[in-house]
Amino acid sequence: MNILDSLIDKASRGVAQRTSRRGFLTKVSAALFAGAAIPLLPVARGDNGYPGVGDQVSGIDGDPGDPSACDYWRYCAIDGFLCSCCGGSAGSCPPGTEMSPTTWIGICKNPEDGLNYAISYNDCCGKTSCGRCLCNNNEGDRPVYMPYANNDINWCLGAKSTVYTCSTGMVIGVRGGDS
Amino acid sequence: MNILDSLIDKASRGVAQRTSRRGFLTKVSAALFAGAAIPLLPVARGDNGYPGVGDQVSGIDGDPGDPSACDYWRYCAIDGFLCSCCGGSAGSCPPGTEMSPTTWIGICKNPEDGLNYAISYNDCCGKTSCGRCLCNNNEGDRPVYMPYANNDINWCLGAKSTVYTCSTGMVIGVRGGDS
Amino acid sequence: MKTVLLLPLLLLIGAVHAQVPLDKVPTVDTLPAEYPDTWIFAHDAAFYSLIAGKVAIVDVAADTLEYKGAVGAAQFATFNESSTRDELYVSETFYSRGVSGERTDVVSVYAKDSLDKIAEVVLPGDQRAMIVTKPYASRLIGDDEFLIVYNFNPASSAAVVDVAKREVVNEVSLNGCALLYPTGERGFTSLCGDGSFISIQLDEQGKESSRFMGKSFFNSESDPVFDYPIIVDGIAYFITYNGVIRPLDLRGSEPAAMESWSLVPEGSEYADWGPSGWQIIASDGDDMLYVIMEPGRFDGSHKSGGGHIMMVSRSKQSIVGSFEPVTPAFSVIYVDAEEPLLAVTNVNMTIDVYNTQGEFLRNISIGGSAMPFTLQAKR
Amino acid sequence: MKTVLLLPLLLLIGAVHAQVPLDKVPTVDTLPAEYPDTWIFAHDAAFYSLIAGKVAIVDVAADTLEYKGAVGAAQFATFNESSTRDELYVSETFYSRGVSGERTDVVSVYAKDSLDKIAEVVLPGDQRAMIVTKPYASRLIGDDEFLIVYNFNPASSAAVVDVAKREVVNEVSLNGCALLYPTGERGFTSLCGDGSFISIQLDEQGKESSRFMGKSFFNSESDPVFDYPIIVDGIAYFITYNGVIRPLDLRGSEPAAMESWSLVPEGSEYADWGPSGWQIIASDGDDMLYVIMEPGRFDGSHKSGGGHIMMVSRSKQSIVGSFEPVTPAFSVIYVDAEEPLLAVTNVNMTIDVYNTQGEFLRNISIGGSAMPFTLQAKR
Repeated sequence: MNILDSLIDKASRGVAQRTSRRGFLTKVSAALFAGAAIPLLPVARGDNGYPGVGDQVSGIDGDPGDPSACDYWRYCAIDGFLCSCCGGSAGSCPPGTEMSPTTWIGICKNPEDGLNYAISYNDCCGKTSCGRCLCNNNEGDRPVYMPYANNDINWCLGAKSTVYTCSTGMVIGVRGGDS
Repeated sequence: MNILDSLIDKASRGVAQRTSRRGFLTKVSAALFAGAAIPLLPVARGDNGYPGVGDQVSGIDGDPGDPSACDYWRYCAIDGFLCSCCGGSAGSCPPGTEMSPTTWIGICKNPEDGLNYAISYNDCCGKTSCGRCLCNNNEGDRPVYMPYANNDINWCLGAKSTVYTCSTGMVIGVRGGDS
Repeated sequence: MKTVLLLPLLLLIGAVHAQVPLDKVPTVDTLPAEYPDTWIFAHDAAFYSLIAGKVAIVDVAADTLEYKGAVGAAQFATFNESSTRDELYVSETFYSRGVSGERTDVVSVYAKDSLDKIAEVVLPGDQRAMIVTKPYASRLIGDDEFLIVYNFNPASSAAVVDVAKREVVNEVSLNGCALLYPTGERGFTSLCGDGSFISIQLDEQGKESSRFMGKSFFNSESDPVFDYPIIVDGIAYFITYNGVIRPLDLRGSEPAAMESWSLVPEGSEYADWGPSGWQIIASDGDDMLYVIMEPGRFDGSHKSGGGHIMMVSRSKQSIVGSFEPVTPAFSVIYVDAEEPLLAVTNVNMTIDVYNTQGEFLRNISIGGSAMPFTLQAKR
Repeated sequence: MKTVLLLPLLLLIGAVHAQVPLDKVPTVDTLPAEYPDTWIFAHDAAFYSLIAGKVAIVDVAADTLEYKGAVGAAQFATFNESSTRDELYVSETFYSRGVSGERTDVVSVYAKDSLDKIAEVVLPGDQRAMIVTKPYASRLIGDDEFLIVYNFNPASSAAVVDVAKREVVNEVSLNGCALLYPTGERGFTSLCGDGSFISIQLDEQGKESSRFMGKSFFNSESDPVFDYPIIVDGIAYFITYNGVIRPLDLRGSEPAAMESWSLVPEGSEYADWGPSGWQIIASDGDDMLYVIMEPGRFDGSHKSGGGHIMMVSRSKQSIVGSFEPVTPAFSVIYVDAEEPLLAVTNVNMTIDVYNTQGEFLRNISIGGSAMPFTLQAKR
């Protein structure tokens, strides 16, 4: 067991009951990791495909699905405009923005390898709202008094400009299979 | 013939061919009067009734129609968010905004009394875009090199803040019947 | 420039044969300094242009001229109406170049009648909490003499603004606890991550006069309360994700949890229902609560909005009725007027108005791209 | 703050059994300093939030990853791409409190590769023209060494910005004439209200070296030209409301009108058609023009957009073909790439892409509330 597994296991214990219906999400709780972008238009959640946005593939072996769609596996707890639709990608910010240093981390299951990955939802900051691919999945979201598990907070708070542009879903670790 | 009639007659001569299809609009041209607000969403023109906006009557005798609708007679050459939907009216700015000192003037026919009125499309300025009742009628609109007949120009340019909020359609004179 | 010069001439000209009187240029409307009971404040969170939000003043009882005006509300702003001064307060953030440059946090003060900005109080420290608009991120306390503004950077504190003096008179540390629920004579309570809370009272100068640490009154891991309660006669009715009402008595300086009860007890027809939305609970100030709910509760379903508005009796501690809004509801407030109303932001981001029997009365848009997440009734 | 401290630890952890490699935090993408020919600039006029517009960089040939990034464009901004420096310029206006306060007009300079703001030139006098985004409201002239920005307050002038020095080096009066059409070696032409024009050349320091007053070449009362021409090899193809092409030769310092011809001669099947939209004309740089048109021309029909894109031969001086866009067109540009394309802002404010035969290829949105009135091709 490496350090990440240990951290995630510890964090996950308290949230076992939060395991998603869809069975692929648990979320790291409390002050260890967490936080998130901007919560969003309630009508735009979980749908695949946005009009006027081209389909994508990540191009990475074993990384299935469409990073420009709200149901892409990494977005199991994302909340905001998808950076992959905004000149960035699931793993990078668009040119000219700054990746927020504070973030929250969700655990998403990759349907291809069955492993649970730690996904860091870093916001990209400093340009106006991207306006494309508004996506909101609230699994594991907790109220503002648990800030590092809350997605109503603008996590650009640590960036040079706190103006929110879009949200990434970065793979930063792996936890292993279901347990 | 009073001064206004004289001015308008002079101005109108050059624009006889511009008489609206609908037959109720001619517009004062050139540098005498004119100018206008902000041009707008091309899909939102001339339609009556906006969803989520209550119908209105002006409450003035002889002033027919719905001031919250794009086909209200005073709006024969308006271009922008209707102030009547924004806390003002066809003849006044919403609270907290400033009425622009520069403006352009159209000639609209009141269908009830058959008279042509001079309508001043003063913009209201200094708060964010109202966002309600976007209305665009381009009759008599001329390119930017005829600025006082152009509605692409932000006529809040003379106000303390040039941020555009909405547009009025103020009755400032009467020309008489058809001629 | 001829245009400008000619306008005064035009104004002198009478309407010879006209029926329609001339308008006076310029004319800017004003509002009454005391707003009618049916006016509400609809806060556009403006996700598509976060730096350009607004708070619209809307008469939800009106079928005409329902939109009364608006004030700006930039970058995750908060809004408050004074009940003792004819003023409105917007706590907001600006950058010198729109989306970049130098940051300035301020409280903008507007006159209720003119909607003119009459004062500005700069908030120090670049620490104003930026959260999608929530009513309890800033509140007026005491006799509305202090505006308290929640800070999060991510340390949490409360800025205390003396609204008469137009200055920040104190900053109170919140020990990591969040939001500001008015409490006691001149104080507030903040909720902490473990389900406990902290309650602070201020003196007449805005200095901290007492601090009370309250024990956990809910399990934040297994069934957290929404951070939006409705406060009735000093009692905050919190509701949990799983539908349990957990009242907290905020009348004194040492708040106490009261008996909790479930809206959706096991075995009941609502056993798998849950509250869902943004402002998920409202009160008529008497016995009735209104709660936005949706069947098929699951982890993550708490913020989607609900297709049902449940009428809940505080005395009976149970659901006593319900209605289905014409469009699923996201936020609900009770409008305490002669004919009381429910104002509901629906999931399409327009406002539906119902009477208290659930009869749909009207739909109001506050703008094409507006997203009025938060509604506040006149105080 | 633990989150921040822990992140570096997380990065050290290998993916033991993982197939998907770890992403590097932070990562910010960059663009090539030289953009491909199929990239365009789509300017969102942002009517619903005028202070928060943007210019999006879009690959109109791409079926995936078509949106490359964006830069801000506030309050009736203008946009220019340099062809000689790896820079983008946005002329824009800010207020210190978003919608009020102190005004500042600037040219914001961005690096093409990073899209970082690398410089700012303040424009003096609070006179930058605020017009719904039009390409000829600011232009680069000479060897793109000077950016000229149209002023209107309502006196008209041109600010001359030396882009290398990052400073305003001159202000040229325009005698009431408008907009800036690049002319001659290092100059521009502005159109006047009576159909005449003024042409000005600058020296290497940006000072005025010549001024030419051109006679009226159209009747601005009876049939004005749109203020958006397409310039082909130094010849500006203006088109009138009634469909007459009026070319103006801008190759020298003393521009001359050329023979005019009608797209819609009396008796032709197009006799009652008219151009309609915003950028109503495009060119392939060779013989073909593309013009957005609509039957049933009337006073006021010129800005509604059109259901037909006409192919017009310069040499034949007539319509030689047409196609019906899938959604009526509002603005059209020609994209001069290996497979040339037409990029069209439609009346629903998204971008449709066609090949030059009018075959629909794809639809691209630049954002939910965006209104890309103006498109500019890579230069």
